[in-house]
Amino acid sequence: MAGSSSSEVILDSGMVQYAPLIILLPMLAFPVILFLGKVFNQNPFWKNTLKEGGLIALPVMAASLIVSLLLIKDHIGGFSGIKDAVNLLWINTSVWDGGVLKPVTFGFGIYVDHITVMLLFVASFLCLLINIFSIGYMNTDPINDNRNHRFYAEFVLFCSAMLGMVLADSFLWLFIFWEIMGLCSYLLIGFYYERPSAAYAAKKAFLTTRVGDVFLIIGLVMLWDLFGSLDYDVVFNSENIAVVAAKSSGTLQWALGMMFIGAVGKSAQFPLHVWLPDAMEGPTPVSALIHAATMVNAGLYLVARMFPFFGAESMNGELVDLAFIIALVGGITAVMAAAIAFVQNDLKKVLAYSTMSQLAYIFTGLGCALYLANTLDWHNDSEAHYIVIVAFGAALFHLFNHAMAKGMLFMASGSVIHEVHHAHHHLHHHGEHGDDHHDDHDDEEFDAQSMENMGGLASKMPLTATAMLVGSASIMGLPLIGGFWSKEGIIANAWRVAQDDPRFLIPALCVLIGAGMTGFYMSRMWLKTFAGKPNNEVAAHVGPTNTWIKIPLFTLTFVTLSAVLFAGMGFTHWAPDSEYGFLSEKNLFEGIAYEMEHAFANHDTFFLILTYVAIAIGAVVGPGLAMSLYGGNLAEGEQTKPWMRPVIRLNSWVYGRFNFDNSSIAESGLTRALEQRLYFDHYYDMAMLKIVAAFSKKSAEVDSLVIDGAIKKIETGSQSLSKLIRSFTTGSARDYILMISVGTLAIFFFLWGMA
Amino acid sequence: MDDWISIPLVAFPLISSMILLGFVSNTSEKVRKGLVKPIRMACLVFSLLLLVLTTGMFFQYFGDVSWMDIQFNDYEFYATYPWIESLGISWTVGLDALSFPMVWLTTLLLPVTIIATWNEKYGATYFPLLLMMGGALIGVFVSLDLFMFYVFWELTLIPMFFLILKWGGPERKYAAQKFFIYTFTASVIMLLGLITLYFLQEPNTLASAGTMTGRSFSIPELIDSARTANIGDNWFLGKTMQNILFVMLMIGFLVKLPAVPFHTWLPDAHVQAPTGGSMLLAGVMLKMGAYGMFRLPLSLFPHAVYHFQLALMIIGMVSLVWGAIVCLGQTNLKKMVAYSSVSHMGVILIGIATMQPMGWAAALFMMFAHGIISPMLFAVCGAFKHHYHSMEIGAMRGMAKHSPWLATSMMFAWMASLGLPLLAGFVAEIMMIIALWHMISIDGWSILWMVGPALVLALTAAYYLWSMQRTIFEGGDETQPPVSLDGHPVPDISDSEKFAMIILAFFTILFGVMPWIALDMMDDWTQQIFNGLILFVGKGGA
Amino acid sequence: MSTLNTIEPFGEGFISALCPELILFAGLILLIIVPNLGNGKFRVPGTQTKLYWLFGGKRFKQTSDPRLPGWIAVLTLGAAFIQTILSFQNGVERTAIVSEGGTQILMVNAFSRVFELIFFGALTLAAFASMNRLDVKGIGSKISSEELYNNRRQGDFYILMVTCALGMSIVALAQDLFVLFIGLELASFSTYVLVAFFKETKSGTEAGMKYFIVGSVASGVGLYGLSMLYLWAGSLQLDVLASTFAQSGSEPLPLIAIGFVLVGFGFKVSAAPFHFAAPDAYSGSSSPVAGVLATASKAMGIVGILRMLLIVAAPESSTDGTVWLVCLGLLSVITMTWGNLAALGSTNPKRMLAYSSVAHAGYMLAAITAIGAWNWDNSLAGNPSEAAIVVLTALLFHLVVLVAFKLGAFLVLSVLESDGGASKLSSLGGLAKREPFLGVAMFIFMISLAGVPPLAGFMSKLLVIMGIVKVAVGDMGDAISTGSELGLSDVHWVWWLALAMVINSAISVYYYLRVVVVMFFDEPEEGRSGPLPNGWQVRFAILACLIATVFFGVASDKLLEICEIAAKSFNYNWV
Amino acid sequence: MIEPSWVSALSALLFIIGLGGAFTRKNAIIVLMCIELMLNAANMQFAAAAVHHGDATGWVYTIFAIAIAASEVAIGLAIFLAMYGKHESISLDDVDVLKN
Repeated sequence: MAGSSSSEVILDSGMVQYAPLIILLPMLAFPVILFLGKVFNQNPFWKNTLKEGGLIALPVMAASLIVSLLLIKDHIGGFSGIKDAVNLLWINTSVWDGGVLKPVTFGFGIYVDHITVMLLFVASFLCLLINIFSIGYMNTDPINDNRNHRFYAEFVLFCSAMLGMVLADSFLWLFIFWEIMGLCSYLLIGFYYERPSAAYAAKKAFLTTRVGDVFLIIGLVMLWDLFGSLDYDVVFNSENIAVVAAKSSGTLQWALGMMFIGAVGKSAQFPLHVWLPDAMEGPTPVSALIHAATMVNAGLYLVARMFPFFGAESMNGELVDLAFIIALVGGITAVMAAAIAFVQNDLKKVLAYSTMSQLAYIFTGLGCALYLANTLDWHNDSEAHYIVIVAFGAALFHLFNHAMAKGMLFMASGSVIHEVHHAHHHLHHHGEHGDDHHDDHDDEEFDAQSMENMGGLASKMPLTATAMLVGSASIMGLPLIGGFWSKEGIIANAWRVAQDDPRFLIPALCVLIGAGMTGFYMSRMWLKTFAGKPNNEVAAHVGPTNTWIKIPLFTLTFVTLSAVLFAGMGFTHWAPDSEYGFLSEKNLFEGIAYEMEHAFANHDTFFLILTYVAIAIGAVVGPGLAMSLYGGNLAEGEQTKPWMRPVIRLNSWVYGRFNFDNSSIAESGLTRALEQRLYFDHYYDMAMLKIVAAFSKKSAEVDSLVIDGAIKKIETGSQSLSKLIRSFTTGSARDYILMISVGTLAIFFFLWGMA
Repeated sequence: MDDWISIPLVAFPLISSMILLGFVSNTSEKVRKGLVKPIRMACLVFSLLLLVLTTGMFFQYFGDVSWMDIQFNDYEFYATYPWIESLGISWTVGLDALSFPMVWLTTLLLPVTIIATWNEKYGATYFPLLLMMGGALIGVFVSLDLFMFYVFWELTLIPMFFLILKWGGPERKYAAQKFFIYTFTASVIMLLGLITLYFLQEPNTLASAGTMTGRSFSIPELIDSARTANIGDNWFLGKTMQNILFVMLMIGFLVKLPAVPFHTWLPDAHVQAPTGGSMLLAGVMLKMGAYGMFRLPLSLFPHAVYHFQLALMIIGMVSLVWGAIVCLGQTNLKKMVAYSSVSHMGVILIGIATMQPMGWAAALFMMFAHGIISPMLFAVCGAFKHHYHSMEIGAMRGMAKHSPWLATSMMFAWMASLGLPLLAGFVAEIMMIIALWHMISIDGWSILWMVGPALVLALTAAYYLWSMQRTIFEGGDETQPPVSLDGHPVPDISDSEKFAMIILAFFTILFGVMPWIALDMMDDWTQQIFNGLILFVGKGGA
Repeated sequence: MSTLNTIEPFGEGFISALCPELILFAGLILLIIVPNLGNGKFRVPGTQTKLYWLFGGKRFKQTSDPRLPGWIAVLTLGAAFIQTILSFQNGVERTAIVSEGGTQILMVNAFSRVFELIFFGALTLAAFASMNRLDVKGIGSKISSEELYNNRRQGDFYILMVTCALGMSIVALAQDLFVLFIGLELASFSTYVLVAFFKETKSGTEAGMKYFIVGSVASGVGLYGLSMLYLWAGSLQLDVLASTFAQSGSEPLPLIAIGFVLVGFGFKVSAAPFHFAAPDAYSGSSSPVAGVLATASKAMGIVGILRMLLIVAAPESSTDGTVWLVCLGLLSVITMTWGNLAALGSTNPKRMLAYSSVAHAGYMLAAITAIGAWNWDNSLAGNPSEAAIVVLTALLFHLVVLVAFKLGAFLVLSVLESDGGASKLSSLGGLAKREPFLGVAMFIFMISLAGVPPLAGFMSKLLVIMGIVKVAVGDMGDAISTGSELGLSDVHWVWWLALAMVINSAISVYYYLRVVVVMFFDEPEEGRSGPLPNGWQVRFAILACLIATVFFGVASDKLLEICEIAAKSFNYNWV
Repeated sequence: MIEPSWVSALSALLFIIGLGGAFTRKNAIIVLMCIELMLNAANMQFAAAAVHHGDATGWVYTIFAIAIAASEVAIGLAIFLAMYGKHESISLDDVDVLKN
């Protein structure tokens, strides 16, 4: 029952008791918006003033952001985990273990520590921003008139699930919210349900992640069986871990491995990555929020949650293989996704693959961090301690940077697509030059998301272009900008690990190469979209975007740019550990200097070289190649903002100087394979249709023909038997008498025999 | 002793429905037409009264009961009257944490079913039949006398037989007879088992023993003697007899459940049955099988349960997996849902086979949750049939555009049935899986037993999503309404249907978010039975 | 157990003891005389004086009313029935009619009373219903010779009904096998004629012929068996035979004799393979008569078998299992399976019912077999006579309630017959629409025959199964509770008869349900959609059957007690 | 002096002849005669047994049995007449309207 409190308050907090509000507010907004939307659909007040629920969702998200910030502030004070005092006993039952009944309970509570805080901030902050963005985006799009209430309802449900997953105090509830997020993702991808592609994509997304979830469930169950509970404060307790380690550390590794597969599915890593690109069928805000900024981080969050297992002394060296697998999966995905991103022409698809690749970076980083935590004796050795913390922090910090940057990028791309679409709409339906000869068929053909239809937009929509530029820079890891700090950290740690475990050379190489590839495809995207001449008259008529969209773009640009400050504030040191907490002993400038020194003047020569190599690859080689192939100068008379001029100019110079014909590569089989996404989807679909569907058809036949057929056979058999038996009643009295005589004789002989 | 069960819960619906039926059947066609509305309303009111009564029982308005700490084999609202003394048959009723949720569920589903099929052109005899069905079902759950139990057990067949036969689909005759004969055959074998059990009791030791036979049909006394006998190394009726009787009883229950390979009556019955019939059939009637298992074999024959644990597990697994696979191959919406019921019943069997309190609680909760969810599934199917005259998956596209309510209900029901967290089904499934794994690890079973549930978790999602993709999604800008509508505009579901859906959805969410409402008493019961009965066996096991 | 009090024929107490039979006899006389009352004169020989003797001549209008015989018969039978019921009020005492030599001829006790109940009840209902089946037309108006003829023979029909009842009750009472045989023949002859009564139809005469000729062969075999018994024992007194059998029962002669006698009774209960004439007879005769054959006549045969096997070849004379045990067991399984399988496919409702009554015969034989198992194991069997009483109670109960639903079903068919034939399943089509009462009644009868609770048919089947299981299980419960490990292999094999029985009743559901389906959901045959011919008598009879079917299903306690008393009074060596 | 056992042997013979004849012969009348043979076999047995046991009841049985046989014949012939009226045949094989 509710209310029986099992208070394991590590540090009491004023705010934490309000933490449930963060989850509850949006969750309650969900039915409200849905209901009002169904009732007041097309009502002008609802439509224009309330933005079909957008303005109901907005204050709710704002409120949960505020509460989260207060909670974070509370937490920043004391460097340790907080557990909600109130623990709701959800299920209580018992298992039977060796002849006695042991009670088993699954409760719900709030658990806050550094990882929580990080994700909490990312989630609530981006939820709010993207909510603002979608008001500008969704409500001005004619295609989804009168059904935005569905969007907002599912949106807030998603937000509440995401925040719930972050705040939950047990793996069970993590999973519960995890699944609800999956549902929302499914619903939102299928928002344009009438599009077959959208319906297909939604199903694909749900099923692919479901495959992962199955393993996650199994992993959780195994974990439960080891610890007898799924609450964090039980499973993270070092004594319990020690007990388990003594009993069966191998099982624990299996359990964690299973859970990791779940993470792979959710974060779209190889080989369960196929759903993410298709998920771009959903509206852009959805792609921005769910499939770039928050939900896909759930997998990372799950892996990050495993830190205590790896970090426990008792498990020392036990979980190396799992750490390697994590890193390996990350490495492979990083390169693969980046490679596929090379050939994508769909703006959002490029971003999708880049998301995949960046998440892979974080996985690699986590894998290395976990390896270090698992091998080094970091509880006692302060040097080792430092290494572990930084490695782990780097991964989390990249999560932060990537979420911000990618959210921004998606929104920016969204605004671009929005405007291009508008321009096309404007041009072809109320077009002043009335050549309507291609009106009808044009609608189907024109793809507002294709970069082929863009180009030279830097002058048309400067703010968007800037945001795009900054975001790309952050992803590419241009020095001093956003992702740079964390990415360097990840690469460095990958190599650090590779030094004492050669297996890690693979992921290490992957991330190093990946840096260059990132540089290439991100710049390619930016250049094809904003630089060069407009590719068609649609692109030539694109106008600036509206305010609802500008606000979040601006905010995020600022956040991304100021990453250096965050770095200085010691974000790279975050870990579930007290003394390396937020704003630890150093002040801001010391922090920045410290970070600088580590990024650019690493005392260890190897890492010094490595850093510069990485920078060279990621910030020079990749972009350079892109510039030589794409973009060029703007159309005559087009002017853009001063801070973008050097980029354009450099680009046009390189383009003019080093441009070469890459058609031979473009024709190559590899390219075609990449365009086919390396045939993964193809073969998965084949498997689904040819094997599963066919087999199920067969079994349905078997069920009706064999199992049910047996019953029918009995029926018909008895009918014919009845016919046979009744044929003895010939109708002639003689035969009846004969039968009597036969019976008599039978009895006669039988009794004779008896006597 | 205030008897809140015999008259209000059992006799009232049965008799009132019979009166209504007799009244209707003696009127001319013309009069009968006019009677439809009042009789419909009367049935609704009666069923609502039942619901009020049971809900009041839960909130302890009637009698002083507490559902939480009922001792094992101890019953609330217990009432007994002599019936046929010479055979030791008595009218004994009572409720415990095992039967009460099912009774409440029945009384909930009755009005919901009536509301959901409010506008069907079914004539005046349909709703009384539903009422009679409900009365018979309640009778099964409350009866604490083997004879009485069997009487009601068979009595449920008759209204369902007529429901299918009168308002069913084109194959209704075949389906109805198959349903009747198939389940009847199984239950007569069960009857023989019961009688053998009856005569294997020691004579003249029981209070309510028959004057002629010296034995008693009373279930509580039976369980008592079983519990007292199952101590140490000697067993109630001895190992061999336990196994034999266990098998004979289980045949009846497994067919009712139904478990593969005895399941083929179910798809026929469901596909042919009218919506209301399907809702009650899937919602409560299938649970009779599970209920019977808990009430008799599992409570009486601990040794046999251990002896056949593997067999139960295998049957459960096969039902689970086979049902899911076959679902994926179906093109008829209702048939798919029917097979999904088979699959979910497999969950119940597995839960039982884990021999864990948690597994049993999971099974009990699954009975309950599936009892709320599956009627919604069938209500959706019924809506498809009622409005589109077609249940062919793929015969239509993009229905969400025309009938958002139907699409929403379908989405909800489907998601609930595939075990989405915070909806009722999930609790049972996760508990079942945990219990299964626990058993695997402590009893040293093969991990491969995990493959089935894991596979099904994915398969279930697959067939549900696939069917939704091909019915309510897709279709492009001009959707494809089913040809069976031949050009008429696609309607959305009627208000009564909406209402029914909302009620069911509400309870699905309620018991998904706050499972303890029902789960606590079930869990209490399972602990009781394990303490009271099984733990004596704990020593040896099979 | 009540003490035996013996009565000389026509001694005091004779009237009260044989009251029902005497009533029947009186009714018989009335039936013969009353229609012939007229202004007939009698010339005194040698003189011209003529005296009215009210016999013959021009019949009086009132007395020659063709409706009269029916009523007389119904009242007679009903009076006998009621008298029998009343005799239960003040505890049935055990009265024997003895000859001068002190040899018992007839025995009146609870057992015979119960059977009289069955016979009189069945025949009352049948006669009552026949008033519509063979109805009187065109009183007063000018009527065709056809109708005239039909009215003329009313008397014959009901006379035969009454004689049939008389013969049957003699069978129930007889303590001497030959007396029993005479009663049997009296009843049989009546039934032969009744079956052939509609001799203007092909099927009627054919049915009569077959039933007669096959029946006579059977009774011939039976009589020969009797003669062998007499040759062996020197008497046909039941007690003498029993005692002789106890000493030298294992000789071939008595066994074979018993076997032959069984053939004679086997035909009456229509046990396979002696049942072949039954379906033809049922389908050829008028439904009420068929109903009588299926219930009363069958019960009569059962009496014979019980006397033969449980008194003469008494099980207690043999330690474990009687000699005829296996034989009868086989016979019962064959019978029930044959009946059900044959009924499965037959599309003529009357034949279907006939086969189903064959199946019921199988069930009863199974019950008797169980008694034969007697004291099959000294340690496990428990008290055999106790078990035997349970089984016998079940058997009697079955026979009683069988009258309710089996005859009821036939009566419903008889309504359809007077509507124009009931020889095809389709002729039941739409019955529920045409007359809901008949539809519901038939539905109840059908599921009662199928053994669906909570109806009398279920109770009877349940009881029979319980009896068999009780015999088979015995006191195993005690043995087990004292720690011995027992399984099905230790249970006596008659348990498997119970299994065969439940499986058979499951099979039987199929064809009973088919009738229901046709009645409720098929359209009537063309030209038969109109209302059914009215006639309150038959409907009243059906209603009576319906009430009995439901009542004995839900409140069988009283009847069970009666049957138990009867069962106890069957064989006084059982305690 | 004739041994009773001979008589019963003869009666057994008669019985077998009767039974055999009953299901071999088509003509209803002849079948009826065969039935009479069986009954008479029984009568003979009764008589013989009466002698053997020196018990008068045997004779009584015989007389009763003869009476029964007589009435049986009467009924039989009546039925055959009616049958002949309808079926124009008294051959048991021709009369098979009712079957299965």
